[in-house]
Amino acid sequence: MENKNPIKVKLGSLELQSPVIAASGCYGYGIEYAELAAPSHLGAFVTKSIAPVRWEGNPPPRLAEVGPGLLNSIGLANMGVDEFCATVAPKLAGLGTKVIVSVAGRVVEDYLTVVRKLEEVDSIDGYELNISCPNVKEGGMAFSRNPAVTEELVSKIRSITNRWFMAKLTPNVATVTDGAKAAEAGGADAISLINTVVGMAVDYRSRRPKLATITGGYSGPPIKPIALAKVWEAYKSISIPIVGLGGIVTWQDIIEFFIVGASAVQVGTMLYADPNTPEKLNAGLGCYLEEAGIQSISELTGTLKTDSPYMHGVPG
Amino acid sequence: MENKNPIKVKLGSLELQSPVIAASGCYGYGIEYAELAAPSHLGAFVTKSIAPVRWEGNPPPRLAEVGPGLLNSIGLANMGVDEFCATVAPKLAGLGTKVIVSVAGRVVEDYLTVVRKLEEVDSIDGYELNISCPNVKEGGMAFSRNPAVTEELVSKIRSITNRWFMAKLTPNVATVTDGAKAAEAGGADAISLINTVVGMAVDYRSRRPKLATITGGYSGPPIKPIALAKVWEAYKSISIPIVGLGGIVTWQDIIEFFIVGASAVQVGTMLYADPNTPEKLNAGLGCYLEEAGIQSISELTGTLKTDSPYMHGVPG
Amino acid sequence: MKILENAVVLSNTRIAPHIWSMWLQSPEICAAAVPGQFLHVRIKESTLPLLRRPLSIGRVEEDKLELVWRVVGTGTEEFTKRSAGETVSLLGPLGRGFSAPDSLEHAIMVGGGLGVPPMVYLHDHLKAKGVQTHLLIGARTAEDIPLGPDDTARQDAEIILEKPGDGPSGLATELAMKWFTALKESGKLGKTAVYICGPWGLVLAMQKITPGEKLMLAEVSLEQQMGCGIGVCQGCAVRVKGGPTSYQLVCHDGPVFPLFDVESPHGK
Amino acid sequence: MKILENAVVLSNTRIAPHIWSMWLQSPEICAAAVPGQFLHVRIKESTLPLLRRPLSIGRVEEDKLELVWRVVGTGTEEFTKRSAGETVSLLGPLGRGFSAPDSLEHAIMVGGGLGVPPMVYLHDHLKAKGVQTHLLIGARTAEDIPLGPDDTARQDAEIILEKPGDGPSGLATELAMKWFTALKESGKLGKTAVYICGPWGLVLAMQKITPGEKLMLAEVSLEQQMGCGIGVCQGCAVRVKGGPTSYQLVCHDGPVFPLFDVESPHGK
Ligand SMILES: Cc1cc2nc3c(=O)[nH]c(=O)nc-3n(C[C@H](O)[C@H](O)[C@H](O)COP(=O)(O)OP(=O)(O)OC[C@H]3O[C@@H](n4cnc5c(N)ncnc54)[C@H](O)[C@@H]3O)c2cc1C
Ligand SMILES: Cc1cc2nc3c(=O)[nH]c(=O)nc-3n(C[C@H](O)[C@H](O)[C@H](O)COP(=O)(O)OP(=O)(O)OC[C@H]3O[C@@H](n4cnc5c(N)ncnc54)[C@H](O)[C@@H]3O)c2cc1C
Ligand SMILES: Cc1cc2nc3c(=O)[nH]c(=O)nc-3n(C[C@H](O)[C@H](O)[C@H](O)COP(=O)(O)O)c2cc1C
Ligand SMILES: Cc1cc2nc3c(=O)[nH]c(=O)nc-3n(C[C@H](O)[C@H](O)[C@H](O)COP(=O)(O)O)c2cc1C
Ligand code: FES
Ligand code: FES
Repeated sequence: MENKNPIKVKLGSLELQSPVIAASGCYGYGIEYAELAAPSHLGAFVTKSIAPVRWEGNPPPRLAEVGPGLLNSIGLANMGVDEFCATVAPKLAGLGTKVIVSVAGRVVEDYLTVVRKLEEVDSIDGYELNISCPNVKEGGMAFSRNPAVTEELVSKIRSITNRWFMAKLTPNVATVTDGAKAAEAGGADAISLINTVVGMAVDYRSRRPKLATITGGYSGPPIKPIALAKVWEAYKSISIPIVGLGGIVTWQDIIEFFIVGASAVQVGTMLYADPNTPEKLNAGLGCYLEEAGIQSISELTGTLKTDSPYMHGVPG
Repeated sequence: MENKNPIKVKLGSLELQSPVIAASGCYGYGIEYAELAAPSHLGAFVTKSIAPVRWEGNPPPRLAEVGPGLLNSIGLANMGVDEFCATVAPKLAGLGTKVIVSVAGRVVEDYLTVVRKLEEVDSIDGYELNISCPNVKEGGMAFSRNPAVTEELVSKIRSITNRWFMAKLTPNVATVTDGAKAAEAGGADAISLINTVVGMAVDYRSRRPKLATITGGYSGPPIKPIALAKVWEAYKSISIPIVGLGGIVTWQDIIEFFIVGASAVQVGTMLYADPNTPEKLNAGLGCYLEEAGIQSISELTGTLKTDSPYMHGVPG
Repeated sequence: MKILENAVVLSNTRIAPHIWSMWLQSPEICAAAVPGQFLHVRIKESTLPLLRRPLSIGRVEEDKLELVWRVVGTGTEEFTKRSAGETVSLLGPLGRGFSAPDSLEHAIMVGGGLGVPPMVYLHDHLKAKGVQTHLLIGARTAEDIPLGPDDTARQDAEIILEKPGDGPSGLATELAMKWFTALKESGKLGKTAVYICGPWGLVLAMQKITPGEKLMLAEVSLEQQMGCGIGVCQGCAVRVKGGPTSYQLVCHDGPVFPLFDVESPHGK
Repeated sequence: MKILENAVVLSNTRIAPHIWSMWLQSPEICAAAVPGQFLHVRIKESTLPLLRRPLSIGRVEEDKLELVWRVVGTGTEEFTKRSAGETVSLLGPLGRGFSAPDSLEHAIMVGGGLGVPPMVYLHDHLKAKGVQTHLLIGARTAEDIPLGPDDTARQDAEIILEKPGDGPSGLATELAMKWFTALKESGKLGKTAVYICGPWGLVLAMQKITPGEKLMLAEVSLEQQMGCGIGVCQGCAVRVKGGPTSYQLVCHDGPVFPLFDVESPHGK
């Protein structure tokens, strides 16, 4: 009898040993957390977004905690693709998990530049196109707000790589359907959503914004209801896999994302609080699936019951 | 010497004794809460949105608490304008606060119908056009997502009333600027934002959505960062007053909304938890303004300091 | 008349593994309340939980009232932490309680699980009026009975447990059936009312076995997720026949509704 | 080496009206730590507060370490509730601590407010190495000194209060000035280091009065809002000269930076 792993998932051609992926910007370049928590608990990690050259990022302050949420305006501070290839790439093999490199740029050509260089690196399993960062002036979110540009960018990337890749979409739009369809039409293997929600905080005493860029990206538990709605919306309109994220803290959150249409998930902000989160999530998922008699977590994707309204205290 | 009230505000021609307005849907028809907390603590209240005829609303369940936030899918259940005029209107005079009637419809003509009938009622101080409800199939949010329709609707309303009115906009768009400009161009006296944010919640055990309509509108403290960002965005693009709302709980929240550009605020969900909130907010604002030596809260509108980045622990 | 006040907690005790009883001092609410009404309770001065929690009024004794609840989530858990001397913000009494017509002679009260406390209140009330009361309590196990070990209501009640263990086992509907038969035989059905409060399973089963047209009255108390508690938010709608729309509000039109007007939450 | 572990709380005491001291058992962190480093502390297993809180390592004694903090918000308030026997998740030791070159003879340590605890740790460390230590403590009032009433550091320290009251009043910079003059006269400036930890006001004032080129070393410890604490999120950037960009990371490149590389947070 085959020994099945109930939390293994497949995103098209990409197989992951766990549905839990570390989100871009929350796991560095993949090596920093390795001494604290074994990366093998992750199905994959997504690196900090990499640009063609080093970006110094936005002025400080770049973070503001707001209740159980976080605002950030990092501005995609990153080392640039050349340094990444020279210093980080050699360390990626043997981490015991899949490596997805997040790619950022200000113009379409930037993304192509980065991917072309990354194609030379062996230890990479896929890419995530960050076309949804709210914290950079050009590029970023502007891309995924424009479905035509999304499709153009995605199909150009498709034409230069055979590797698996996904496009990461913004929730800061009236509807994610158009962007999701554009990514699918362009040939992406999957989409991920959501990136952060535009938000801001003010210190009423000094009358200053808490972030130097005034507005930033909102993440953490408060955005989960928004993320679930966006994943569900996308799920109804495309057939490529969806990687769901936004506010995941518990294994129950993961089940919820699967139910509304995710085939895998990412965990971001919560990693800062507890780098052992992926291990705990796997354990929780494993127990639940066994108790519930579910062979594979993938069976849950899109199983939302939309048939009949119900009430609190259903017969029981 | 004139006895000045530091929390009095003016929204164009509309003068309010307090900047605190009860938000639509959270204060019924204005009479229900009167036996529990004196309406005179409010600058005004906005009624539940009124349609041309009775709307029964969405199937239950219509509410789901999510952490410190709330999802609702009431679906604008309301008694309709005729019953409102017959049964509620006569009771509105003498409540000791200004009366703003929220108007809803599925098509432009609906709004005109409601306003025409309300024009016959004396005890009304203004209208709020709800063009931003996420919980109805037609109309609602669709209006304020389309700036051309917003402008058309607003200018038609302008042509049939001399009363003060504001348009309530949705945050579920890539940018609120266009809608805000459209409302201004159409002749609205003010805009209010934000209405609720599209969100959803799932019960992972039953795999059912927690709202019968699957998605609903997210309100309460978690949406405050989103609301502040939208008010700030609008403030930079229009010159009519902005009524800010979304997640207000404390007087500090109100100061924050003023700083980013609000000239008054609305309180919604928090009223359910504590009907005495307006009184407490007024008291808190009064103390703060006095201590800070601020003559009028209106001085704070749009005073966000955007000059220089700063750091935690500024020299002191 | 609705009252919004900070009431002093007199005691807060665990009466079963997951069930608590709190007594509060509230002369005004006690004076205004009738059985079947509820209070909307602010568990804590914070935004977590964000909303008030609806809890049925349990016993009322002079100017003191009892709330009995099962710990099921954040709010009910947090509520166990309030202690004597603290105050809790109460809003109530709310909603429409049970009807008690003057000519009523027999009352069959069927309480399932946490539906019991309002039934005890109703029982005390009707007994004092001289009605013959039949308090029927169903629970899953002995630990799920929301009555303290020495509660006097235990003497007045017929208790039945779903899971065989100590005491009679079966369903509360069986007890009700027995009384319908007995009162039919004694010709008293026309002077009999049935009152129900419990999970939907119980409610739907009672709809099946209750000889509606022959009884004087059949009422059920419903639960629904609530926002305001006073008819403002339209959040607590349930499918109930007889109103101007398909829905009625638990907080305002209920929580007590005519048994046969209530529709299954599972739609048509 | 960074350690992530649940450490046992040995004690948690209020040492001044708004200031607390907690001792924790952590052999591994104690063995690895140097003065100036910090721990990233999970205040509570919940999402409120969401993030860890950075706290400087105060004293280290064998396998025990001290954290001293002022209650300024939700996290530091919640942290007062942990009690002996409970565990707290610590991540550390983090960042680059103070430099202590072998040939160092004199150390002037200027601690302002909650900048004092790491200075006490540094003081103990340098004293043990035979360095002549001058621990200078500035605080607004006596109640703002983050040392218990019987703390031995009080004997070693020169304390100055901004608000006239008991004891000498003035600014910590005045004490530093005095030592710069004294050590200049004794020709020891070239073997002297100055270490600073405190509010920006102190830091900027020290930049003005410190005879930078004449000293062996001048270092300052900075604070910034943090996410990860380990160089991952890029959240704790501050304007510091000398790196590949305009910014350096407090958690990774700092918290200790060369005094004259640090730029005012108010931009150009
Ligand atoms: C009129 C009325 C009377 C009630 N009387 C009692 C009583 O006497 N004793 C008792 O134990 N329980 C009673 N309930 C149910 C009680 O209100 C819920 O158990 C409680 O709200 C759960 O809160 P929580 O935060 O612990 O649970 P959570 O599951 O964390 O609550 C999440 C949200 O769902 C709501 N919710 C959950 N369950 C229910 C429910 N059954 N009904 C309505 N809202 C719910 C909560 O109010 C909250 O907004 C009554 C409900 C109603 C409507
Ligand atoms: C390297 C380092 C060492 C520190 N050592 C100490 C110490 O030994 N003793 C001590 O009392 N304080 C120290 N601080 C400051 C301490 O981290 C803050 O006082 C604490 O984070 C405030 O949390 P709060 O939830 O109580 O406040 P809130 O104001 O509610 O915090 C809101 C957010 O702002 C952050 N924040 C607020 N103030 C600061 C600050 N000054 N620096 C960084 N983040 C801040 C919080 O971490 C949180 O994310 C240190 C800070 C740093 C960066
Ligand atoms: C500090 C910080 C930095 C981030 N940087 C990136 C980034 O470089 N690229 C990216 O695609 N997303 C970035 N994100 C967004 C996260 O990957 C994720 O989409 C978002 O935080 C929502 O998930 P969460 O609620 O689990 O954190 C960042 C988030 C945070 C909090
Ligand atoms: C239960 C409920 C019902 C609402 N009904 C309406 C409505 O009828 N019309 C409207 O314009 N807004 C309605 N709103 C939105 C609020 O007026 C407000 O825009 C939103 O809740 C954000 O503010 P808050 O966070 O203070 O609640 C409703 C909100 C809630 C929670
Ligand atoms: S709870 Fe608001 S209408 Fe019933
Ligand atoms: S706190 Fe994350 S990089 Fe410093």
